[in-house]
Amino acid sequence: MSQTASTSPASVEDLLSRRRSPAERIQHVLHGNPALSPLIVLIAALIVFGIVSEGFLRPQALSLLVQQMAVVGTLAAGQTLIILTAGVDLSIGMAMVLSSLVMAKLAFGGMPSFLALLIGIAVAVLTGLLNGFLVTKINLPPFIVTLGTFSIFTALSLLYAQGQTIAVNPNSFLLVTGRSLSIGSVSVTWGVIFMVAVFVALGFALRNSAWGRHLYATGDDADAARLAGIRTGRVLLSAYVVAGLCVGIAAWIVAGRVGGADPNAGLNYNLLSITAVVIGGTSLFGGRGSVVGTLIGALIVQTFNSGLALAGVDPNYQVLATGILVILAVSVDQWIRKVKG
Amino acid sequence: MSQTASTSPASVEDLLSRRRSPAERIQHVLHGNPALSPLIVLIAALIVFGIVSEGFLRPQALSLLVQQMAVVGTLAAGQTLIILTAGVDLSIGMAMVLSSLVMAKLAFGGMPSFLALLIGIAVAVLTGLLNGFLVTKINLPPFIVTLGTFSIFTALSLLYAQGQTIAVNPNSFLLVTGRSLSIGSVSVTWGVIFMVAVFVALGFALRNSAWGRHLYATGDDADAARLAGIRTGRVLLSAYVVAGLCVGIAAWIVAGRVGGADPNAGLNYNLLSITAVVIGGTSLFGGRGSVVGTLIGALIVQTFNSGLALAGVDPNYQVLATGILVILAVSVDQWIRKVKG
Amino acid sequence: MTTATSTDEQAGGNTAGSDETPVLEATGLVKLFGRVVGLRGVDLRLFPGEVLAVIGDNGAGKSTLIKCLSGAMAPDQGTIKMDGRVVNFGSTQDAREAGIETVYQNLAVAPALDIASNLFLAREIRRPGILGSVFRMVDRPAMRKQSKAFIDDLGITTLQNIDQAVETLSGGQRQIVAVARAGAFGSKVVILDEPTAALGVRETGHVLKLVRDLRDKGMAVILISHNMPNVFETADRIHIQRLGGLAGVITPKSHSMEDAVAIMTGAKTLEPDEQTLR
Amino acid sequence: MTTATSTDEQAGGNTAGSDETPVLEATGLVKLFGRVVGLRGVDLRLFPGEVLAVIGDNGAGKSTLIKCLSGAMAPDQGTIKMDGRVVNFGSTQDAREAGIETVYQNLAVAPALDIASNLFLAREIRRPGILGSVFRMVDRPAMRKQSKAFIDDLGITTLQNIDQAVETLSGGQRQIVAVARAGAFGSKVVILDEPTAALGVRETGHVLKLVRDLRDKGMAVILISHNMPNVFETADRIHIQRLGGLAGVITPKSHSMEDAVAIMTGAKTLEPDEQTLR
Amino acid sequence: ANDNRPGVSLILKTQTNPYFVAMKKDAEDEAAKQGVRLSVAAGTQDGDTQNQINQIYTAIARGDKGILITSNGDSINAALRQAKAAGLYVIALDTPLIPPNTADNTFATDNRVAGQHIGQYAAAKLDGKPAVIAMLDLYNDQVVTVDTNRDHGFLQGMGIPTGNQSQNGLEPKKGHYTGGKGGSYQIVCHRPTQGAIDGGRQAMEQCLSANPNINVVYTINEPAGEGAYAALKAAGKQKQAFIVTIDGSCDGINLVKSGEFAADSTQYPGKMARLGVAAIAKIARGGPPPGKTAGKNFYDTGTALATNDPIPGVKSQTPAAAAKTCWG
Ligand SMILES: Nc1ncnc2c1ncn2[C@@H]1O[C@H](COP(=O)(O)OP(=O)(O)OP(=O)(O)O)[C@@H](O)[C@H]1O
Ligand SMILES: Nc1ncnc2c1ncn2[C@@H]1O[C@H](COP(=O)(O)OP(=O)(O)OP(=O)(O)O)[C@@H](O)[C@H]1O
Ligand SMILES: [Mg+2]
Ligand SMILES: [Mg+2]
Repeated sequence: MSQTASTSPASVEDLLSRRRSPAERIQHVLHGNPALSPLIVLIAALIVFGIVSEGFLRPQALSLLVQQMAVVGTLAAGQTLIILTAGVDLSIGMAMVLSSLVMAKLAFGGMPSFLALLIGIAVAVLTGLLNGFLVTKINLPPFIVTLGTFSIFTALSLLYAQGQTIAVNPNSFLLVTGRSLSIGSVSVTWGVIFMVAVFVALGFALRNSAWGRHLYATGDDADAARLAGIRTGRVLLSAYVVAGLCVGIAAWIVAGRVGGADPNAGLNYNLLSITAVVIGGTSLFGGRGSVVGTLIGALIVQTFNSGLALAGVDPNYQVLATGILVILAVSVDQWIRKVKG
Repeated sequence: MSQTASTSPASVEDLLSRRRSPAERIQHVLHGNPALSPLIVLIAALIVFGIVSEGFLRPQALSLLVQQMAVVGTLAAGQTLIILTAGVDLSIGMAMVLSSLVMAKLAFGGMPSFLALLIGIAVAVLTGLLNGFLVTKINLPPFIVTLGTFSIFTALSLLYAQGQTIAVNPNSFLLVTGRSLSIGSVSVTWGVIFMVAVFVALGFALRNSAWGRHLYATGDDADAARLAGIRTGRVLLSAYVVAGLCVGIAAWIVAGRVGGADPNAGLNYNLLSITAVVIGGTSLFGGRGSVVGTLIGALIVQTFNSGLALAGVDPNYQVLATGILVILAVSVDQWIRKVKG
Repeated sequence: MTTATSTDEQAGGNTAGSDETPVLEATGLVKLFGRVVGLRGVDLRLFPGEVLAVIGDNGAGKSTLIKCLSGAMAPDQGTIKMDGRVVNFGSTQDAREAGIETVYQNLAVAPALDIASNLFLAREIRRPGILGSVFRMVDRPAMRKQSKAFIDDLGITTLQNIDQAVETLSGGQRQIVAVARAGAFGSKVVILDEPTAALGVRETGHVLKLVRDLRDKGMAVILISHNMPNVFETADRIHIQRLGGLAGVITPKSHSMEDAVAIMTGAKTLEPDEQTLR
Repeated sequence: MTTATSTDEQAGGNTAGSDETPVLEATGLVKLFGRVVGLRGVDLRLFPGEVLAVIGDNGAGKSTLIKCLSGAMAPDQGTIKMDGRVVNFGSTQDAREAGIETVYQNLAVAPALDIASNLFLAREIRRPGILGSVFRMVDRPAMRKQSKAFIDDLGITTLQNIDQAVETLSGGQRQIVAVARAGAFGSKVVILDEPTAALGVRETGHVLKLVRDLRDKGMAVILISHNMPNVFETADRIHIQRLGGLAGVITPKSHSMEDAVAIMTGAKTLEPDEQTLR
Repeated sequence: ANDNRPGVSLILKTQTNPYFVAMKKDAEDEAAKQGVRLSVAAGTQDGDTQNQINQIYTAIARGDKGILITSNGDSINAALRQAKAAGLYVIALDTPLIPPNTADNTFATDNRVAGQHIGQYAAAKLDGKPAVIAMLDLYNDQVVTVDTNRDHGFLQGMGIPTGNQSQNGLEPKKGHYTGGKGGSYQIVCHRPTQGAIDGGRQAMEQCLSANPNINVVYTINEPAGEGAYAALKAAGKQKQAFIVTIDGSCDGINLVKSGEFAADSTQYPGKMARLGVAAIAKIARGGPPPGKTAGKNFYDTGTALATNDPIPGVKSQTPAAAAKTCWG
């Protein structure tokens, strides 16, 4: 008995020190940064599509890919906040459409672009405020609230735009998000830069500010957070308002992409933004996840989409492939997490 | 001190016995049956629409209303099972389409209707099995799994149907769900009867069988349920399979409604079925809720829909009104629950 | 304030109490859960610089009582006064701002957050300088260091990694995190609901020492515990709950442990003049 | 099997142990959580008809140990034998089917379900006749009645409504529900992780009586507790954990409470021949 | 609630598409003129047949005299037959039903013909050069008849075999087109656009990544075309490739004038709606049912090709002429 007691600790130390092989060191890093495991999926996807279609990894193609995900990415950043609080925002795409319509229509009507932009963003923040108010003050489930406001924002968009697309003067400041900036050989649009800025700001705030801690705690266990002295109502409301701000920025980016506004733009963005967040490893039950993960998730979704298009897959099989790939991506992610356990 | 100690118990007994006024008795009943509080919302909606449009409460109109909700209702019954396990099924509408296409195409191709029906239902059960397998064995989040299978089922439907809607011989047994049965002055379709049967069977099983208890426990706290000795994987899988069965029955009902099968029939049902479940008071976090609530939830959704259409509201305002009504319905529900506290 | 004084008063009996205003005073608290009676008209008085133990059988209403006092529940009837003024706590935050810090029996911690984040939840330390004031960055290293100190003070020596998520801690370690919070931030009143239930012998000793230290700093402490030796060793007065009601208030000097258990279980009833309400 | 026997053997020392095969035997269990050491090679032997107490500081690895024994965790190293045969429990259900019934420290109950449903979870009683066999209806009234009896047996008298959801119970009431499950359904080995932590004096007495009753029926019981008097009153042998390792096995006869605490905290180390491994 | 005017139901595909908004507006004007009570309803998105079925039943329950419907799919047929049995006069607008006699009459653009126009134009404009084609369709996850009819019409106009009749993307990817002077063609991609600008832009960007030499772009509608133009312009290829599209809205005709679209097949939704409302109003007052276009089993409201760059041999309108009747 004392035998075991004296030999075993050594074997534990063995076990602990054996955990130092390069592979295990990678595992250790992965363990500390759960967002990195979707990253592996992303890299794998890039490599596979790069092999399948030669043009895929050219800087120009990649820069297009990033431009295409700027809208979904920005929305998904806001969606991450909501999902971290154990909520979900089904209205986010339509809120963006409403906001971009307001921007475009005001600018079209002759208002200075800058003012039109500000009012449009204010509308987006208001949509967030409405969702947040209904969730925190009336105490309704976010799913229902945003399902309801989805209809409301849709109707308002239709009534406001009368079903028309709105084209803004191409030189308007509103469309700056569509203009490019050359950095070396790649050109990046301002829209992409804004998206990156949103991720940096949110990532910083979630990690380093008290507000971020409170958001995680509220999503993790709202009752516990409340008992610990967090004004959970206020934290929730702030999450919706900041998400509204992201929506406003996404609306600006979409305006730059379409040269104005289009009431049809929002349909897919609700589900796409949620998909990006979930593939990025954020739990739908709240409290666990990060915006870095979301960024990677959005990139994965866009990579699949563009990669399949580039590979020239028959449109009927593309849908099939997308479904299979989404499941595979998350399976691999799950497997990486389990291995590193 | 002893003063208070002797008078207070009396006042407690007072408080307890005062709780006997008719209003409070209603509250007591509501407390015991949480599904009843959406019922109040439903009744209020029926009354309001009955006043607004004269025809609304005629037996014929009501019987139409119930026929229209038969498909959503049956799907929502299956969805309830999934949501009770803290999951969600985004693929349910497309699974139904796939199953109904199989039924219709086989019957169209000359197979005896009964056999075609059985194979179609088997396909639906297989879709549930696939979802359940991915959720329980590969341990993926249901949201992602069903998002993926949504695409897969969509693609399979498109490939299988070759983009055609399929019209079955109107006398086929497959379309019996669309045929009516006169009970007194109202006529009820077999589809409605099947839907009611699904609700009765599931309601009974959830309340009275060990399986039902295990399902609730698993959704409530899967870890605790596992530690208590429930094979949670098996329970989860069974929930998906039974939901698949509901999907098969819904496919049969939809076949009766459209006289065959339509690859686009599933578009709204994913979200609609979830909406019915949530409005019916089942928690998206699992473990709390009932199929009775879902039935009422589905009726509420359909009442809003038909009521607004019958009142001849402009479609733009219909969308707006639907959004507002959904939020109002759940607010009132919330309020009733709070009052009865 | 000392036990001596309260024994003096005990002689004088329950009638008037001391001239001192209680820091916390509840009168006639009633709480019903449907037809289940949580509290049936309970009075409680807590004076600055004393440890008031609350004991009672399981389900006697101890937790319900302190939830009403700390704003986590609203009583159906009865009034709560702080420093003589009637207060109505709408939330635990209100109570906390009034100076009441509480550790609940079901440990209000955020499972996915690490120890330091939990300890400083809602009370984060900011970085010095512009990073803190403008960018509102929290000072993780400082919080981590202070957390380690708190935990060490409370005698937990087995904690191997201060960055562990609270959900991975052992039962006792988790409890210490919650207690350390209250100990570090309590200002006027500290309420502890069975703080030593999951603790080992030594750790329990440390927590009881913390309780006495808080009292010596002039705070008032409410301590719920099922451990009679601990209660009798630490408390100045003992409030006994029975079946949702108040069975009486005694002191370790005036009654024995056996008496306390007998009153708790109803084997013995307390005469009015036996009580020590102060 | 009686305490007398084990004292006899203690004299003989730790070397060989009895001829009897242990019902449960663990050798060299190691469990790591990342770089946190949960268990560093722990041995444990449990014989039929004995109560083995496991004590140790907070975070000493007690809960981790019994989680490995009951299939809730897989050890990184080491073997577990039941009745002399090596077993590999993939899940708690496997362990339960082998006859090990466990009450975990964090109480595995389904919060939204009522008491009877929780007590009979995964062991529901069916209705007699066709309703049960064909329609698979559970017999709620019977389960409710038996639940009431179990709870009453364990001395909880304050329970006002047997249909309460478990999440609305008081801390102690909830613990009793979990303990009652194990008591009612244990077959060979019953493991209790701090079953009396939240319990009152009387309720604790009832649970300890349950433990002795189970032993007297020939079952083996592992009891984790921080309450030394309870441990010394109830246990046949005492397994002391320290910093994830085994510090030694003693009996209430061979050592005093002070000794036990000293060994637990490392103030004293146990010589090999002082141990009582049986 | 006491409204004795005859009821007319207008059931649209969706209301997010300006095309149907135009239809609705003209129907409302006409209803006011004719003194009928118009109830407008719509599916939630293209292909949403289930909601349309509900709306048909609602029209029956409301006791309307007739239904004007822009069908989202054949599965509404069973419901429409019930409506006819209940005495309602059913007119299909814009989209013919299959079989067409499911409706009492049909007022429609022939989408296939509209597609053929721009296909013929594209082939002629290529003037024998090899065609590198991007096909920007509506959906890839549902089947909608406009989508396939226009796509296949365009290919037929170009002189390319279409393969499967009811699904897009099954034609041979390389080969010889026979329209115009004829030449070799290559189909680079079929991408869904959702009929939206951003969808069109994403699709075009992806097609360009796959093959930067695209010179012919088919788009399902004008918003998708606008998106495609934005992508071409960003890539500096707006001169290399031309866009053909279908819609003929007043905004779209302006884009034809400015050269953004090379050609645009026009449609007349307003005309369809006005004719439909007037027909039912007439029937409700005891008048005769409307007739059909000679030689067709529906009433063809016509389509014309608008272009700023007319090519001999392809009949076309100038933008100025087209603007006079845009969506009338
Ligand atoms: N939310 C609730 N709904 C219904 N009954 C409740 C609720 N909360 C508490 N109770 C009941 O009120 C009574 C008092 O509970 P309380 O938690 O105050 O007991 P306690 O004295 O703290 O017991 P313990 O020592 O076990 O923690 C118990 O009978 C309990 O079942
Ligand atoms: N999932 C986990 N991840 C990381 N560390 C863990 C995990 N579970 C346990 N630990 C650590 O392992 C050690 C042993 O924990 P264990 O729960 O076994 O202690 P215990 O002896 O039961 O303590 P207590 O008396 O407080 O319940 C502790 O330091 C704990 O923090
Ligand atoms: Mg308590
Ligand atoms: Mg433990």
